[in-house]
Amino acid sequence: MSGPIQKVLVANRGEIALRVMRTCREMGLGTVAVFSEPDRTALHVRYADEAIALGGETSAESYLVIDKIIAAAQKTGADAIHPGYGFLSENPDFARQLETHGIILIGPRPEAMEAMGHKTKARAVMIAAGVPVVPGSEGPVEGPDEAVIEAESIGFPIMVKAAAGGGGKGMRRVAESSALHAAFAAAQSEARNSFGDDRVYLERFLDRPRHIEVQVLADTHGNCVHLFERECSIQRRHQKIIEEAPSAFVDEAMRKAMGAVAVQAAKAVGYVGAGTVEFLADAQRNFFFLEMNTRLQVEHPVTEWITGLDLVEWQIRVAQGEVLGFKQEDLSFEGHSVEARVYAEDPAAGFMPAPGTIEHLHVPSGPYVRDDSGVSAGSEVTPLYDPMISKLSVWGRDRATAIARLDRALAEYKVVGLTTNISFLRRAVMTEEFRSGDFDTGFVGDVIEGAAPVDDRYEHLAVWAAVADAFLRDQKLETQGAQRQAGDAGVSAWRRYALVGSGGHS
Amino acid sequence: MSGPIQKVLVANRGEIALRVMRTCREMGLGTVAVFSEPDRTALHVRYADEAIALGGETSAESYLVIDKIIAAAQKTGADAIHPGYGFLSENPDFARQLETHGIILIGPRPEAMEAMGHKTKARAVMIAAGVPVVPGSEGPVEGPDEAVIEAESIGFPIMVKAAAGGGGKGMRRVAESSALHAAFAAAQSEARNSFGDDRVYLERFLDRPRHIEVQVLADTHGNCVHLFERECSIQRRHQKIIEEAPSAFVDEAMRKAMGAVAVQAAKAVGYVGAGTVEFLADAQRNFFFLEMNTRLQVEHPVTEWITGLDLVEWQIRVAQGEVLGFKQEDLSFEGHSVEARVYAEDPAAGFMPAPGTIEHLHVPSGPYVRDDSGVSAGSEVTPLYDPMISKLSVWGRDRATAIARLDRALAEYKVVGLTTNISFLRRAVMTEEFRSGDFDTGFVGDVIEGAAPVDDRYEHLAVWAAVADAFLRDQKLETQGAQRQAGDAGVSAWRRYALVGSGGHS
Amino acid sequence: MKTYVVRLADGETIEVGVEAQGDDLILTQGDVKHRLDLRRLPGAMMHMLVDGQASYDAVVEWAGDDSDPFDGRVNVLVSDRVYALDVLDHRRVRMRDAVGGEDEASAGAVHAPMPGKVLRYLVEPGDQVVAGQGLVVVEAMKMENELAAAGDGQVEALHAELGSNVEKGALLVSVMALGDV
Amino acid sequence: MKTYVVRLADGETIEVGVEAQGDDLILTQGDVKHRLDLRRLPGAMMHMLVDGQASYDAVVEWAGDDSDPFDGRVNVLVSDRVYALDVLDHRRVRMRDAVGGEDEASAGAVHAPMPGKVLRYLVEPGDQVVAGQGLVVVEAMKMENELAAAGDGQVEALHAELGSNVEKGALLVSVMALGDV
Repeated sequence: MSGPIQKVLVANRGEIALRVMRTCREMGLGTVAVFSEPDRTALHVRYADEAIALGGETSAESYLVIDKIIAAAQKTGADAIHPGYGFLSENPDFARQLETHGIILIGPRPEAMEAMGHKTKARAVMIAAGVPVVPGSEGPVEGPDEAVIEAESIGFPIMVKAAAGGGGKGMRRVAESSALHAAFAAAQSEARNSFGDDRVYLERFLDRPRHIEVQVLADTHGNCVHLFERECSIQRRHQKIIEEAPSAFVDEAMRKAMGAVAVQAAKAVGYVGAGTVEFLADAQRNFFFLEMNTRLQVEHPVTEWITGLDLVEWQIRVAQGEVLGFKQEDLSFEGHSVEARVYAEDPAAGFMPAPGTIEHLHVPSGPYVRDDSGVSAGSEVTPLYDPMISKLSVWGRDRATAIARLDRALAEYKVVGLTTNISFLRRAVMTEEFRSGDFDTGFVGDVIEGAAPVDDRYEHLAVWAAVADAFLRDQKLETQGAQRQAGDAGVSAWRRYALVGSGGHS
Repeated sequence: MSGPIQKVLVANRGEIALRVMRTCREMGLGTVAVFSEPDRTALHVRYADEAIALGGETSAESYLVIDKIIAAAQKTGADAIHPGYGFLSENPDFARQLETHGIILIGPRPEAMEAMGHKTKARAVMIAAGVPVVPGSEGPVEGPDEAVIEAESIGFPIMVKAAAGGGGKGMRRVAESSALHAAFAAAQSEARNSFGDDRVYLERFLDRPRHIEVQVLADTHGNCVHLFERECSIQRRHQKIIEEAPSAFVDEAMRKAMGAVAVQAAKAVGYVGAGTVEFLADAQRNFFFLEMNTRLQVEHPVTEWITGLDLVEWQIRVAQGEVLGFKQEDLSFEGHSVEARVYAEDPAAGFMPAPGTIEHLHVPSGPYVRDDSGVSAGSEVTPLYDPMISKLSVWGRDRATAIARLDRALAEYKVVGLTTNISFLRRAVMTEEFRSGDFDTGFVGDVIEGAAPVDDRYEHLAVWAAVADAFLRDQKLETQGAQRQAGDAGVSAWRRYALVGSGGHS
Repeated sequence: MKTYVVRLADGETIEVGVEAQGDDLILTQGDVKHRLDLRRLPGAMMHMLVDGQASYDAVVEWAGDDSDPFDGRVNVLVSDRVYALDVLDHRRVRMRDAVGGEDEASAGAVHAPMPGKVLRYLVEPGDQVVAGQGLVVVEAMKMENELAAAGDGQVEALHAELGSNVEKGALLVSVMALGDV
Repeated sequence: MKTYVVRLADGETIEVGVEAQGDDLILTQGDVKHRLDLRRLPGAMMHMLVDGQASYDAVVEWAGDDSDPFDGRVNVLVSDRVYALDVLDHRRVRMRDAVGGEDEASAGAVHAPMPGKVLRYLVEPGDQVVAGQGLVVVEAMKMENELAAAGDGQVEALHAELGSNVEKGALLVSVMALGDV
């Protein structure tokens, strides 16, 4: 494959870095990884042709340092940078500096990032473009008192949201005026810590809405298409854990309407590349613009499964000035795809991250199963970065087939050494609520509340395994003496989460 | 999913046993594995809900013993048996005995197996049905003298083939009469050893033909469709190693013609279930019936990739009397799929099997990549069974994309502990010959002859790695003394193939 | 035959007898016997064939304090679920009971699962708490993590200073199990 | 600095000097130096970062006879290729040369790669053979496997009886490398 881009530096880590490099390899492009000190032997470092040390431990000391990333690109002669998601992917300054250094950013123009990055600005632009938005304050609200007035005109319950925000940070639900002052302060402080900008605004709180998003793809020649929707209502901590395409809730009319609005939103900011327009939908199928993510989405595989496209390939092609190879009318989708995010976390402890070392890993495979892992046996999941282990996605000719396949694949997953949410994911997928397709953003709460009772079918086997192991262990001790015992101590990587009181219930 | 079948016993091992059980899980069916002594901890045993020991080491003592298989089904209450491929999958006696025991065989009726199992009988049936066959002797040839007369009428070069044969056993190419006596005797003895039947027949030898096969699917209600062709010309030791669908050589007219003939052949023997009609094609796109495999084919994933069907699911549905859910006109294919078979073998030593223990295994993944492994880290590849480690298949919107993806995926494969053909497969995929699509059954020979020169790009890195390791090892020895050395000795699993003189060139 | 006492997560206890028979183990639970063919596999996995028929993968990880002979805590992974058990042989159980089971007392201790900052306590010493009740909130990975009580009991003490940065494993709250109150 | 002598598959030899510098190794080949940051990973894998830039996975497996101090045979996997090398430090090489490199003599020995049956020999003692030339055919896995000579030389002896069943590793044919003829 020709084109100006010859070598791509991926300014990210984990599964998304691998995802991007895989397509680069297929396109015959060189790959450059960057890494923090803890990531020296991480999978993305091993996968790349070249790897440059950024130094530092935290993201702030490594993956977020623009100068270090640019220096790495210059040292290796990378002519393009793919930012993945998170980190610098939606940072306009980064985009500008790459421009001044003559490095191609595989992503939208900085102006589009700015327009969409600031929630209240984005709302203004969308309103101007005639895109429906959630009723709320015109812009940032000065103080708690003004907030009360605004809130009463919007109507309770309302959400206090960070103006510069995203990712569920700096958000508070408020039921009545009396609680507004406290929530306002809390949201402000969280916003300051997360975005260095403590401005907040108000939005009407939609009760248990659906979270549905539309994938868009635009080139530099004015062409823009949508690649249908993704259903992302199943979230915990305001983060998605199960996504699917198409949505069981969206009918053809709604699909057409949302797609058109999404393209309209993208065009309103002169968008280029792959982006996602997120909507909230109520039970009456009214949908409101929530935000636009100006980068590749974690859950993009479900869209790839049903369209047969490689979104990273098109990001790169568009970035090197190619024209989209298809018009809206050429696009269609086939079958159904569902993705589940496997996290190192403890659902029984409020989905608290459960870092640790992966001692043994067996990933699912077989027909129509795709595993995007960022780790392998021996990898450490550190508290420094996102605790996602893998994205497991499947395809089926219909939704029921895809769900059965996902459950089969989840059952094949074996992660030894730390706590994961795999058991929770299987419970969720098993619920009648999920299988019926009739659910909303309140789903995870319901599952926790026991809509899906924990299955104790295997408890007696656990007892037998433990007793048998104890017996063999004691036999060994008798023969080999205490010296061996020290050896056994080393094994117990699970002490990590055993320390957590609630670990016992995981 | 309902239906008479509730629990399936898989009378096989390795990747195909897993493949079948995966679909059973998705259909909500119980799974039963059977295993020989060496397979006690094999992946298929661990995957199944239940596992029954057959005892014995060799296939003849275990997977081929009909009584043991039936006893296992009765003990576990399995109401159906899937034979996979090989072993008992094309054995009419097995099919009959299952009938008498009221166990459903997921496969064709015994009469169809018999008609197709015996090569000369099959030729007769096909000729009667008006299916084109390779010119050759009417039936088995009495002796070498009769063979010479027959051969001269057919025309040299000819092939001497086992009448009961298959899988490339008992085959000899003969260029002239003088060589016929020896070849005849050799083919007879090999036929006797392999099939317990020393009858042989003659066929014209087609010079470097293409090997193209058509997948058929038939129900018990008289419906029979074809699922397009697979290109299987890339073989070594008369066994396929790279397959693809569709074939780059087959045009729409030839596809229609072959498909119709394949359905005609299946109907001629009242075929039920999934089967494959194999053809030889010459450069002028003439095609001749070669044989019909009355079972699931190793390379079925490439057909699943381009059609979106689950062939095992349809085998099971048809076996429980369901009607095919589609007619020929409903079927179409999308994009292109290529499969490469990863073997524990040494291409540099004539593709000789290289058994051993898999110490470390990292399988490829990511977009449109499917890995069907029958092993995991710690698995032993024994000389007792087929040395295939995995089937790696990919899909792409076109052939070039699929090939680039296959190469990317092959590069991700890491198998430590034994010799594999991965390096050879990558060389093969890289050849201009393969990429152009213009190749035939002589392909592997050409690659060996150096059409694809061995790439020594990394030799200096191998040198550095070895020297660095030696240095660190010597350092350790100096500090820890000779006692450690014994430990190191244990590591060297590669001595296995290092013993083979030619291992050095692998 | 050696007998083990297993305490399940819900507190119920089961007695299981074990004896070797050839390469297999015979497990006795009440008057029911099961034959277990157990094979160890790489990566801490093991495979169990029960009564020559039922097939299960399992992982057994001893999670207890090795310096404490009475701490039989073990986590067992079967299918996709982790079961937290407490397994001790008969002799040790009797000894532990004699000593007066200080093991339970520590069962309610809540430690920091990762480096983080103590944002706020949700209880005070002396409070009665129930299993699953939030005790303390720690900020880590830019998220607020609420740590819950393992079982019912009474809050003994709050150990880390409010707002302080704590190391992984630091003791935050100790809870006296009800049995010992 | 310690110097190693590496013999490549084609017989060519290279000298490489090694010295530790901090956590890295400095490799000297001729007048070129390279910095190697080598990390060991699970599953016998290692990762090499060369000159702080080029990234490679590798597996090094010592394939020699441990009882023979002069046998430096090693197989190295880089990318998808296995390179068969012979690595000895300077001192050992000098000693080996002194002894008269009996190592080469055995380099041509062909052993059974797996249990099987000796179907036929393709050479006789005294025959001159070239690298890659077939020496003996063994039947295993229902297939006829032709075992080839590792290097040029002269057939010394045929060790296994024709038609006999041989164990894995059994010596079948010994070839005297040309250098020693």
